[in-house]
Amino acid sequence: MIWAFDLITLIFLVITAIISLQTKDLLSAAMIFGVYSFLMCLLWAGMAAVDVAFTESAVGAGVSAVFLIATVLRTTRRSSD
Amino acid sequence: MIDQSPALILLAPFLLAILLALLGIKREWLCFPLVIAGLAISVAASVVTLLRVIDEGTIQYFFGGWEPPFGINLRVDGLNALVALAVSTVSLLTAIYSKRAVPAETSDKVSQFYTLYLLSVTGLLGIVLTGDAFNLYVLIEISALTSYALIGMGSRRATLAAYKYLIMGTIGASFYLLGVGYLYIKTGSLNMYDIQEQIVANNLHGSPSIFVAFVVIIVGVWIKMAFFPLHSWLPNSYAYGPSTTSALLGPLVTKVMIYVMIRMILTVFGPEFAFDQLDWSNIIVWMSVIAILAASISALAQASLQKILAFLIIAEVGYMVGGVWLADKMGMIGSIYHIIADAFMTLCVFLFAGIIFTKTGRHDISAMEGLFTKMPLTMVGFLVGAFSLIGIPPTAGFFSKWYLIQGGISSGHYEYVAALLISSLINAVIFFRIIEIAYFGSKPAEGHGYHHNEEQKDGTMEASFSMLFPLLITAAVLLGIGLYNQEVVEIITNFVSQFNIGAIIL
Amino acid sequence: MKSFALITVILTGWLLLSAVSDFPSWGDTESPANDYRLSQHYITETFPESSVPNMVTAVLADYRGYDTMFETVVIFVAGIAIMSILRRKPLDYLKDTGRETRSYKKDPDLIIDTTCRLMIPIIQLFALYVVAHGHHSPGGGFQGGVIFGASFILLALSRDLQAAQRWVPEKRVLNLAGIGILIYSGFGFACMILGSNFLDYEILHKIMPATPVEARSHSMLGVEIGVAFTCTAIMFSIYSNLASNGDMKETL
Amino acid sequence: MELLEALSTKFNYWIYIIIMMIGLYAMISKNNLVKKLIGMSIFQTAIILFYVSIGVKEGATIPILYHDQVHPSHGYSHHKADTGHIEDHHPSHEEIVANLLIEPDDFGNPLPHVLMLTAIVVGVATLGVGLALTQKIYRDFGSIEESEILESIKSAK
Repeated sequence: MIWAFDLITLIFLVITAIISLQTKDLLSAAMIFGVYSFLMCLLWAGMAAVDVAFTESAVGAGVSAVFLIATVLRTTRRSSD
Repeated sequence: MIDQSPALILLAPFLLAILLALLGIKREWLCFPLVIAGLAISVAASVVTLLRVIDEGTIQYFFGGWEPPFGINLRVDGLNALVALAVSTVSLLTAIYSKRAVPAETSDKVSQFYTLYLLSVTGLLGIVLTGDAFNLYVLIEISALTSYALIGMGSRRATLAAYKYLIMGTIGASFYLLGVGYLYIKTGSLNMYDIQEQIVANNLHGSPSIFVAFVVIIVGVWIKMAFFPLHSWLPNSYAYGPSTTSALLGPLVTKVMIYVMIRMILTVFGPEFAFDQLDWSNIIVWMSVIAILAASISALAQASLQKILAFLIIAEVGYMVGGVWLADKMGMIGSIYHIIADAFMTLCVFLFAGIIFTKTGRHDISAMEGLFTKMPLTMVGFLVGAFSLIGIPPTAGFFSKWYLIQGGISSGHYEYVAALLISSLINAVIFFRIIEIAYFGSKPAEGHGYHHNEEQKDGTMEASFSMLFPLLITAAVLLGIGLYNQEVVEIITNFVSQFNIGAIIL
Repeated sequence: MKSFALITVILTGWLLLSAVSDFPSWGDTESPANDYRLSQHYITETFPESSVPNMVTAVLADYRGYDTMFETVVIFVAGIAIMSILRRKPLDYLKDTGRETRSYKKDPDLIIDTTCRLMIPIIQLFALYVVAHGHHSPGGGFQGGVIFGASFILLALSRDLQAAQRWVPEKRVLNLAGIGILIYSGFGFACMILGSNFLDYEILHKIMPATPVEARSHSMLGVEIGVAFTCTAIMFSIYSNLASNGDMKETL
Repeated sequence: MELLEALSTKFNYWIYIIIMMIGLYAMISKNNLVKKLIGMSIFQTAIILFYVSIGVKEGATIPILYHDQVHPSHGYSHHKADTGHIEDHHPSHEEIVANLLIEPDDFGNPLPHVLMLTAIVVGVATLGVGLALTQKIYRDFGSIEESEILESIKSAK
């Protein structure tokens, strides 16, 4: 694995994690969480863990994000923090 | 078939849970017999396994025929076998109690409730029996997920309590997972015994990774067992959930987690590392002293019976954590004996609380006015449980406290002994207050009205047989393991004497 | 609360970081985890012992098959838990056999509808491929099941919940999930009945037209199919409960 | 450059732990119930990342055997075809195994991958149950802010 690629992905991971937790709009938080999962999946694919990356792309970036969005639309988009 | 007994302990409730999920939705009458059948097979298999362990020593069972560390194994020794028997018996008794309570409290979801119930028991039994550190995590999560749902099926407040439990429980389980990761990165193994061998063989006791793994695992398990400063999820979860849920989870979850702590200390890290090298006994015994006193005093301040019992559980957790960290053979024996005794005493009082709730629809202590005349048999069962929690001979609670106090004295931790005695005194105050209300409280006036459909001709309103039977059996078990404490302690002593506990102090 | 959380997090982080210097360097082939006989055995002996080239599938379904069975149970538990927490109407729909007469259909958008019509069969075909080809390429029952479930979620998103429920009616979901686990544990119990340990697939060569090694490989495929059943059913069930807030009427 | 190389062997672990702590902080301190669950997922995926990186080997490939290793028959049949014999020889499992040469350092460690597949499943299951509880709380209390819910409980008393 190329360390520069690794480092850039990791920095993006930290950024997306913080944005997804800091944004006040829960729908965008859920979307950015999907981005976070997808970056995670890229990182794992780079680490030769293809099965894990495959699962994460189906579960984390796909189904989890859909569940989150479903809940946000069924409750409220507003968040105080 | 005898060879398969350790696996059957947890596979029987597992298979019947799945069958129940498939068959039980349309045929509600089938749920209860299936639950009883699954748990009865489990109890029988635990008895057979315990007898085999006494006979042959440690039993191993290899799933998939792969020997550890390649596959996952069940490894049953004296400690496992006893705790597994206690867990399966308690869940069977609670299941009998639930016959009337579940349809009343979760009317339209009976089959789901029982499926989750059986899977929860499967998870707890799996935790107790497994010999693989990662498998333990998966089973912790099964028992936790089922608990969240079982609690969340209760009232409005229960949902919030279940959410809080979910957050705390996930932190605890994740810490455990992280700890296993730290162990794996240094040893390359996941089997508990193999990890221990690797730690010793590579002389890793001084390694910071192993130290961090130990701290993280112990803190994670403390969160799951509601050790005092980390207990905030427990009282509301057990107080607002359905009564069958509290009668199942209250006695079992915290005890099984204490089992995990003992297993981690003795088997994975070794007592030499946990007690001698780290030498934290003083701090943790003091923490448990604070836990015992704080929880007992909080229990004194509560008005609702369920909440009193929830805080008593937290105090009992303090007993056992303290007893383990006394770093003394007697303390360890007392803690293990207390796991079993406490499972039954907590079950006894929770069953009582459930009966009172179904009969009167109220949780507060004043609901118990005049119960001695109305429900004499129920009160007999309750008295045994209460005496055991206070520690009056010949109930099991007396002997477990006896061993714990002996351990406290021989290791010189007098503050722990004092805390035990004060807590017993507080328990006595709490229970004699209840007994006083139940015995001397004003006769139920005609105008109360909440029970008159229940009242029978002779003025008693005894609980139905399916509720009374498990309560009385539990009371009998409490007296039984109290009277035959020598035999139980012998099994525990055989187990504990493999380990080198308290060698430095002597 | 915030300062308390900050202190906890800093303490925990400091504790966890304090051991990093002790770790073997990143990607080290000689590290204990990579060099220990456990990992070596999985790499070199998997194919001789089970004739499956994908080591992850072999370890997942065979060596640690007991774990995977409970992984499937976790999914199942989540499905039942969510149903029991959220489902509002008493489950009487299981008793009446009459067809659903209510209609909450929204007007289908032409572009979305056509695209999904084209995509969904392909997604499902791919899901089946992932399940069946898990021995030789990345994938397996869990991934395939999630993708298959996602195809129904896509249907429910593009049309409405009723359209998807025509394919996966709610009463069939629980049965499908239970049957999935029953298939998995069925392999285990079959081994037990034939006189071996739970999930010891090798003994199944007595009732399969296969050598012991092939019996392992075939049983793994069967087990993966069970996992796929459960995942498909539960993923869709979780979605339909969460998206309709438990009343199964309206979708998002 | 060598300094960077040395740093690059450990910096990953630092960032994993930072991500973990971001998630843990959100779980403890956030007021919004959905935010707590997002924090929980971040915490869990960071742990999974930590595990997966344990199994990384420099210069190793994915833990699936090469096609040529398990299907050596293709090589054979070409040879036979040249000499005119059309023979459909599929070597048995034992023959393949006898000729199989696997260098452990060529393949990534499969064990952490297996464990983390399970952990991902557990993560999504927990997230689902948490979201269901959140919806039920919203139905009962009309809010998903913890402080507002606690206030409404207090005022109900």
